[in-house]
Amino acid sequence: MNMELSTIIQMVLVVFLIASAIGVSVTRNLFLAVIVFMGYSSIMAIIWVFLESPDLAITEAAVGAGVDSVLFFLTLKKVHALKGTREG
Amino acid sequence: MNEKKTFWQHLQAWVNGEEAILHADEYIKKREQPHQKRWIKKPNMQRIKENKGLYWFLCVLVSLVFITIMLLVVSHLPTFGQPINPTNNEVMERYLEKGIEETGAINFVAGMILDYRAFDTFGESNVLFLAVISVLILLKRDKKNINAREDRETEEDERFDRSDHKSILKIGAKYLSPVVILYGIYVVLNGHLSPGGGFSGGSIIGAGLILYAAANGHEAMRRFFTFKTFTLISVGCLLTYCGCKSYSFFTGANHVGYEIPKGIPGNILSSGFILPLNICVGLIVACTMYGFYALFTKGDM
Amino acid sequence: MSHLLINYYEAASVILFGIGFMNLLLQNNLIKKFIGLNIMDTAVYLFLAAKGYIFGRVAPILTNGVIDADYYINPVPAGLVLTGIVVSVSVTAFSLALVQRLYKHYGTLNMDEIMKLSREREGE
Amino acid sequence: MEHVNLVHNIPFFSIFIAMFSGIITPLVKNGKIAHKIHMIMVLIVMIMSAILLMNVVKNGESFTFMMGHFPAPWGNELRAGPLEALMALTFSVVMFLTVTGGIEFIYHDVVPEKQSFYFIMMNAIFGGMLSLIYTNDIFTAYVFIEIITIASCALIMAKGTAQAMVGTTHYLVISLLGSGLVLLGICILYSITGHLLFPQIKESVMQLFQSGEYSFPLLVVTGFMFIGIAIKSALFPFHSMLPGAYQSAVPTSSGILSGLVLKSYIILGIKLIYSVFSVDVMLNLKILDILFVFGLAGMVMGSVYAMRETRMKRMLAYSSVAQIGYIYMGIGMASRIGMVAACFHILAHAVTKSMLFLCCGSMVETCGNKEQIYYLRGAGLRNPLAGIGFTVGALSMVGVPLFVGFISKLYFATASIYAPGKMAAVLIVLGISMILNALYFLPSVIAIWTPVKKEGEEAKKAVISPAFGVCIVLFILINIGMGIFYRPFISIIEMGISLLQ
Repeated sequence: MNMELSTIIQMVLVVFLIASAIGVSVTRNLFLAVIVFMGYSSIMAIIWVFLESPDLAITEAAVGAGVDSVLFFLTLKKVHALKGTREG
Repeated sequence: MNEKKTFWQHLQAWVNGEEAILHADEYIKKREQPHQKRWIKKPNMQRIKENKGLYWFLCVLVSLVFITIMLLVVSHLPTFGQPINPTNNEVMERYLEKGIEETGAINFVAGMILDYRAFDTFGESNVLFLAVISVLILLKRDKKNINAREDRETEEDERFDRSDHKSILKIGAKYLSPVVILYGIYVVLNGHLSPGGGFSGGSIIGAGLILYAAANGHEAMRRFFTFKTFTLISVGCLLTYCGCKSYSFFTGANHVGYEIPKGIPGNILSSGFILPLNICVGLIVACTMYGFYALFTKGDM
Repeated sequence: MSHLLINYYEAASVILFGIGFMNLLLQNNLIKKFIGLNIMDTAVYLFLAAKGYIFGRVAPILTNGVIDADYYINPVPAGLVLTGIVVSVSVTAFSLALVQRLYKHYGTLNMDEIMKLSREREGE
Repeated sequence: MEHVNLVHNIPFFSIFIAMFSGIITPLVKNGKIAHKIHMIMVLIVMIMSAILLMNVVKNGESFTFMMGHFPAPWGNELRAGPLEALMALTFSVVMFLTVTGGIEFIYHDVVPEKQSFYFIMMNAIFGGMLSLIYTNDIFTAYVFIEIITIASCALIMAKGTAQAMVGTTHYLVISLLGSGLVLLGICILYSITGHLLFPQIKESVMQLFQSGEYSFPLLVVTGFMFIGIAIKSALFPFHSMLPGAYQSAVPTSSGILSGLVLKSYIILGIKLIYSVFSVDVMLNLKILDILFVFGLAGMVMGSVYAMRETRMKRMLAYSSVAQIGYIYMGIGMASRIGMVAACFHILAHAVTKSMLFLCCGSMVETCGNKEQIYYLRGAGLRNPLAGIGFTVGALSMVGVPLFVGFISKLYFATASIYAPGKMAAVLIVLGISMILNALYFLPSVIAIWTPVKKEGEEAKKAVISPAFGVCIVLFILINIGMGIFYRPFISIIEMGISLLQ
């Protein structure tokens, strides 16, 4: 089976996507989970560029990797799950 | 069995009119007992959850069955990326071929979500509005939502904001946030011409506002953005949105009224209602995003 | 089986949906529950976006003045996904606010402990 | 310029007025003004729905309304017929009576500065339910399902207690699971049919079904969408979210959520059965049989759970589970008359359960906010109106003649004759369920009418507001009225269902 380079790249990205989803599930550290979830959203944005949907890519980058993560981090801070901010 | 028997006796008793007052206390107590026994007798969710291994096994099993079924479905679905798939039908053709003529937007996606299928998008901006109001109900300080420890922490945070401890962030934000906001405005205004649009641009503006607020503290923010501004902007924009869409739905369905001029496709001032709608959505989203941030950090705006 | 390899986006999104589903059911930690929910939602959006793609065509934005349905990909899924993303960010914000409020009342993020505490308090 | 048919604009006006009043409510800070806005809005919608109902029944028609400048496969559409109009009318009547009657609970339980936000949620949930009733587009249905989800969670947690938060979390997680499945179903359906509007999807589904193409995806899609809707409407194995949520919420919210919100999902399901998948396909895929079995299980299990419960609101929640089971059983019988019975039971349950929650809330308040039935003894004597309302509701749910609950059970029994192979099961389970209903409702009715003497504490009479009194009286009148003059409702539902096909 001969595949184009872009197909291979996309497949690798998809594998990364699944790996980071599993990573989020197994890690016990909430901070790490949110960081990996940010990575997941960024990979998703790249995949949407490959799928010729730039609208979605911009939105996902702004929302998934930006605002969503800010909200998650603020929540972590409020529930004292971040190291170095305040003792729980 | 014992429980059933007593129940039957009581039933008989109150049919005969002997009971209800006298033994009600005992009766209630007897009814409470099976309430506790229930955890053992029935395969209750709580019981299973306490038995960790079984619960894990069940969930993994359910998910694996689910994934298997879905993989089977996927193997039956149309092949990826073929032009003959059922999704690529006359609906898509009209959007692409007549889209520019009928909506005036060069970005077909913007034309589709803000003109052809605008009712969905109206619902979507309402979802956002409802979410921010719900967060407001949840997190705004009131007499049921007060916690001494949290007040202390907020005070510490404010003191930290006023001090000079985060100079890198402050300098970074000073130069970066105007650029971010400017880019957001660009994305909003070009929603009908290039990728992006109200929602993504609004989130970018919101991110810029969040950056500024994080660096300079809420006091600096409150000089130009208070709860009142937030309400006025959100409500004003949603009302404009609602008004525009009602007008176009009403006129469209009844074949009356004036056509909104579409302008020359490609210009900034073109494509009828799409530009004002994008601006409205952008403002709503920016306010909402900042509103989430303010409520999450301080419990107020 | 080879069909799955060709439809690899759909297959991946289905697996992601399963992972998200599992997280939503299994995780006791509320934050990870809601991350799982987000993964579930994005998986559906990936599925939908993959449905719109057609080999050799370009993004649905007028390029080179070509007005021809055979030149662009399908814009419908993109529009639906945009709507969906907004919905999922709203739900995320709402659920995280709920998490904060629960933590304020119970001092923990573990759903089982919260249920236990709530039952105990109710019994009082 | 063509002639503008204003009656055809009513669905669109109703939805937009509801949404509009939700949007402007944050501008008022006062809960009382927000309530007035809400009340006026619901009244307008009620009047408009009545006009719409009269018109469509007179003409015997159903019509589609184009949302925007573009016709069916390209733009959104609304669809209205006798069934939709009747549902909208009932929903607005129940909404109006519940909120007006339960206004004191809202003022009492929700902190004053957040009362106007509470009414935003009420307006939004009303708009969302109207959209689910009228919509003719599957993705619009999803968006409004999400609106209803967020708004109903907000209504539950508006009380602000810790318990309410736990109830909301449970409710939120399970409803999101449901909407996730519905969304996945919509995506697969789109990928095999290429359409989003009901009539077009139906056409493609019929073609696919006849040609045998994509038969496995079609089966799974139908399954997912109905599992999703079943989760959202709390069919038996998925009911665990209800008791905690209803127990901890403001009684008004519980009444709305149990009486109306669950029903709006079922109405969407009925619309999907008739206008998307069609009964033949559903029967062939055996989905209706599965719904039937779960409906039967729900009827028995809901009542069994309710019998074990000592707290009244939780008992009512489990009773809702049982009644949802009745509705699904009617749908699962797959005959026209079964569906009529199910639709009538939707109306009956909406009218009855909202009243039960209001009366229960009022009695709980009289007895010092203790929910156990044990503490509610004598509540009916101290708060007679609420006691009478509760008794009427309980009798109606048990299925005593003269009340509305009897009619739907009668029709379920009649429908079983037309469902070959299901008749015995229906009749047996219906009998068991009615006995169980009586077993858990009658003790609580007797308990509230039992005089109780306590030393040192005099039984003070409850102060009830005139609004509550008027609303309960109206509820009772509607209940008895629908129980006696049920014919017109049945014929409207029959007409609506035949037009839906």
